[in-house]
Amino acid sequence: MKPIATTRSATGIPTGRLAVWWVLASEVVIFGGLLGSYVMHRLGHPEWGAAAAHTNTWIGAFNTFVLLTSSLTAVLAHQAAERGDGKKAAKLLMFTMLGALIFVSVKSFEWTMEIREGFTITANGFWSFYYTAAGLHAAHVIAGAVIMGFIAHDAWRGRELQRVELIGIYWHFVDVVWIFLFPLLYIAK
Amino acid sequence: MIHGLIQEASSYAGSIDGLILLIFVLVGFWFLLAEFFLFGLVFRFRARDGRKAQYLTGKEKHIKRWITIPHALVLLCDVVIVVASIKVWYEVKMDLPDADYEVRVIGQQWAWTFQQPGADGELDTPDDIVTVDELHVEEGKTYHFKLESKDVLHSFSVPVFRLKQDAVPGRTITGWFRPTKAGTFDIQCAEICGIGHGVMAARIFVEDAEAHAAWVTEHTPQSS
Amino acid sequence: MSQEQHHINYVKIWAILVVLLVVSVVGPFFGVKWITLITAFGVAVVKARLVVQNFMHLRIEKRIIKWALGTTLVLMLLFFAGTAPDVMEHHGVNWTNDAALAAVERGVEEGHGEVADDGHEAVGESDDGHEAAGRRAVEHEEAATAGQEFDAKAAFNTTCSVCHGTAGDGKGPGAVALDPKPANFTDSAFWETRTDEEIFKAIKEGGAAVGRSPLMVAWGATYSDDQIHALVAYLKTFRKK
Amino acid sequence: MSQAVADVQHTQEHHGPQGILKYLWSTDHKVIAMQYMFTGMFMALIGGFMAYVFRMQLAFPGVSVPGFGVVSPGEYNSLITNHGSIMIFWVAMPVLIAAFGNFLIPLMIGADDMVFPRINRLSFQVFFLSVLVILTSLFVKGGGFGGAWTAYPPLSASGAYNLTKLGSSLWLIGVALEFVAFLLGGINFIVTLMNARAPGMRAYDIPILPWFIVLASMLFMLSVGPLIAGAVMLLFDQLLGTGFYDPARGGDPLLWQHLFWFFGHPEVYVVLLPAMGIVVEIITTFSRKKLFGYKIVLYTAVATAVLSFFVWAHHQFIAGIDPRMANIFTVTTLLISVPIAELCFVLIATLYGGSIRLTTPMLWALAFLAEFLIGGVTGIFLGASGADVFFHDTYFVLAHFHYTFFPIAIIGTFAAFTYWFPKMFGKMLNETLGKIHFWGTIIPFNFIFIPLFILGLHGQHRRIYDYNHFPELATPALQHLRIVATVALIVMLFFQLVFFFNVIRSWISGEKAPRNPWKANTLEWTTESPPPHGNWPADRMPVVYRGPYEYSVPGREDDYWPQNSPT
Repeated sequence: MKPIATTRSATGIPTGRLAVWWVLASEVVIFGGLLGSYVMHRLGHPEWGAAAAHTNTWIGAFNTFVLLTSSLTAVLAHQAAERGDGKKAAKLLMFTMLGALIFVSVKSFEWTMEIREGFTITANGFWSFYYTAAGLHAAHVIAGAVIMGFIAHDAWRGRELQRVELIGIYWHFVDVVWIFLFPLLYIAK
Repeated sequence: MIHGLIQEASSYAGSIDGLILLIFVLVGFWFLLAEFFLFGLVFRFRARDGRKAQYLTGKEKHIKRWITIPHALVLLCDVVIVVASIKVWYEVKMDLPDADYEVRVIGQQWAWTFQQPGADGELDTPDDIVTVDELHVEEGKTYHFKLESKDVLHSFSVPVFRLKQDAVPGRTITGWFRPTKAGTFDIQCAEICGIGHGVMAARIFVEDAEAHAAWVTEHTPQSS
Repeated sequence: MSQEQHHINYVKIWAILVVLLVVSVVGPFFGVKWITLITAFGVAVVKARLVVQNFMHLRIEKRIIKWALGTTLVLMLLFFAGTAPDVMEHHGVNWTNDAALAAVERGVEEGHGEVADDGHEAVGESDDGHEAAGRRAVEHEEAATAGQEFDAKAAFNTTCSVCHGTAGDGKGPGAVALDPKPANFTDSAFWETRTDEEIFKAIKEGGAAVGRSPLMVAWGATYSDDQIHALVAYLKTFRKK
Repeated sequence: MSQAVADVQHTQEHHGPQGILKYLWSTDHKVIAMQYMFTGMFMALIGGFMAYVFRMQLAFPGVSVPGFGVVSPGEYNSLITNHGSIMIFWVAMPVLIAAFGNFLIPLMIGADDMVFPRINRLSFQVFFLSVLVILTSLFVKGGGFGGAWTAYPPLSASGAYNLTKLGSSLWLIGVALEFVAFLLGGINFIVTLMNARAPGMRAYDIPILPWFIVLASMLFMLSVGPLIAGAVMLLFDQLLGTGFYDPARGGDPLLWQHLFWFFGHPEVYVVLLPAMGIVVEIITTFSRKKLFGYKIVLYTAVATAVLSFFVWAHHQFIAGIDPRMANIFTVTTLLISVPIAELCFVLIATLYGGSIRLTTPMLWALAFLAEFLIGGVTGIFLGASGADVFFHDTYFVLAHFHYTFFPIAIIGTFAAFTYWFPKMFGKMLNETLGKIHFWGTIIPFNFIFIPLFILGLHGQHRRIYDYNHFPELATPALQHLRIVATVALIVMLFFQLVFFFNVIRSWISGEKAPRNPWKANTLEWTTESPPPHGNWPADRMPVVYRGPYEYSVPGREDDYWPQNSPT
């Protein structure tokens, strides 16, 4: 049973959504600190460009496409949940999770190739930032997909439909982070 | 105020002490005033039978000015301190007067190495004098130091000079001092640098021209 | 809110995003720096804005959320502005970042591209880089050794004598506080219980690596193997028969 | 009445497990608050013991400290490092923010619980895990981390430098877990205050304390992010051998300092604001006065919070940053003295025209102001770059921040604890014992740290385990000052026994507390002492009609006017 407090909404924003926004605010500064540090180093070390040239733009672009598409299915799931169609929302969330699976699989393939070539996390500063930033992002993808599984399970049974929107907002944020990681790690060479 | 506790032995020690005195006077005034009001009001308005507290919202003009006027004055004091502080900062850390000598100071776990020119007066020549935990300098001469670290952060601190600068591995940080008083003083490491931080002590020997010249001659390595 | 959001055509937004993605991939092919910057980062900002406004529905969210998120971005700019003068720049008033300047100068040849079969080797190679960049910091030693033999005595006197004493008797000024006490190289009993390899390892990897006092720190980053061998040889000269 | 009891039983049936599990696995905000409180107090005892050990070593170098033994340099570094870390991350934050925040935010805004009770429980569990990790780190091979609470690399990044490879990684993981716990808790606080207020409670009807705790949570959340990223980088440096902070491999040790202090300075205000809020509540209650300028207090606190993001590099004036940046940070640092001074002035002005009762909580609150002023004004010396050249990393700095953190973490906590004890435990504390404890803490406190100011002015720098290696600092006169500080510390620790005796005695056999023993206005005093699960009967949740500080309103018989009283 939820406390009375949870059902109140003095701001007019539902409690869950308000909390998700604050989660995102705290995530922005985590990624902001990491990417800010990376950009500083990158601008100060033009020689890192040569290391960045070894990244595979096509794989990065494909993963961007996967995440953009999974964002579309997440927002369509939200739309379905708004209409009260839990089954459709759950199905669309499954598609989003599929996107996450493809993303992570492609990423592990990509990393395996790079590590084989000797570009390990200790190879130089660029690769350290590359693996740390992309790894932190991938951890968010995996965590989001797991939570999404529970929410899809509930949504299928028509329970807690408002949570479809919440995981969606989080998922779009993960997408936005990747939208910035893609040019930072893959395009700028 | 401080020179009673610790000697002033460099050209800019007086400026720093002057700044400290200025801040001491300004904040001391505000501190005493605030404590006076705090204790005064507690005593004056202690609970007594039959007297009810006043109802004041903080919007009454005649009361509010007791806050707004000090507020503006605090700001004014801040401006004075900022100006004085930046002036001293320029003197100590930003402007480098022309050097008479250069000395390289290298921190490592847990010792100071000093490299200074030998008889030829040039740094980085074979006759450089390298000393460990002992720095011999000449009174009244301007020294530039080039501060480096081999391993972790250290901080080159000579309290009597009011000199302190962290040594950062990978960086060379330049600073200056001009000793004004002969004697032997402490050099401390003022940034924790591991288990031996507490023993990372060195001494600085400020000598007059004659004694210093003798020391340089004696310690200049003979080139073979 | 639900009324308004139904006006958003999500598939159309997604199509725009995919087109923008293509633009950002194609951009670098022109080979013009400013075009790449615009297609990479300008497009990223546009894409992020599309996602945030339409998919996350921020444009119909309450104002306080926009303020909160805007604040986080401003704070990150602030952090960047306060930190970049030290980290991004490699020299400033009265300081230079020699290690970074050396890294830029070395370029990519040593910094990456070494084909390492396993991580261990990569670490080892990085350590060599460590030594290269540390070179400026130990310039005085370089000066002493420029074009000539490594002077083990000078190295001992600057590095080791703090604790082990210039006479090698383990009674340097730094020894006062240490427990266990630093090794006494004049003591023949010391030499009977140690092999050269053990001493070499202790200098290179620190005392803990050979099961001795951890207060003996590792010098592998400062001295090369040859130099350490020279140091071991010098230590033997202290031995009293 | 029977209806109310029935309601309480009714709500209890629906909530959580029974028996002992009720206290270990509860989602009730009051139980979680107590968990945080007692964990924090336990850690305070550990931190206090550490202070005792290293103060003994400083006063009597080389002596075998009773209860510990001879202190080696490595142990000394580990003790000071963990004393600092524990007192800030595991005492000040859990007690001031988590314990009082959890207990008071729902009660003061008229809610039955936090909006996410299970996330609240998770927050404590993560925090408890962090406690276990940090305590474990003290006993692993090589000893606890000894690179100071600031953990500057390269010292903290490499086992070859700090000689505590395992200890430093565990320390870092412990701190990171603590951050996660407070992010979870902070989101809960913020959303609860924003959304779950009682009907009728507008933004300016919220008491100052919940405002300040939430402001502190926001400050924490927005400042800690870069450091979390930085901690991951440092952990990779330690465990994987990356070179984020290694200058030889393209990294930069100064980056960590910026990441750390970008968090570290706002962190000061993270703990200051709750303590200030506590003082506001107590001073208004016991001087029977309306707060002098509610909006001024709120806005100056917001101004302080915003400004606190602009000042971080004053910790790094001589750390190798570009000297030009020091000029900018001097200006911003001194500017922050304006809102803080304003807050102090307003609190002092609130006393004017009051009817002041010097109860134990009021004594603590007034002592907070008196002592915090010393901490505040000495900060000006350190914020002025020119003077900081001399003061940086001396005992002057140490005494300065103890004059801020001690009032915040210890005085503020005792003020709050004695004030809300009747509400928390349903018993009244003994006033005489409370006052003995008060004077027995405050007087020795000054005798600890004023000598340390003087030592700092002599140029004595920090984190040295034995000053005999420095001839200028090894004089008998300075050694006497060190002994005075140590003896005062032992006296102060001894007087804490009075506190524990008082608490246990009152808890067992104290006088039963009425609902509103202090005749205060805020909502927590309108329910029973201690409040039942759900705080108020579900059908009689409070409704708010006015602001929290309507004391001594002209024309009313009573000199207080509860927020939920319709007339």
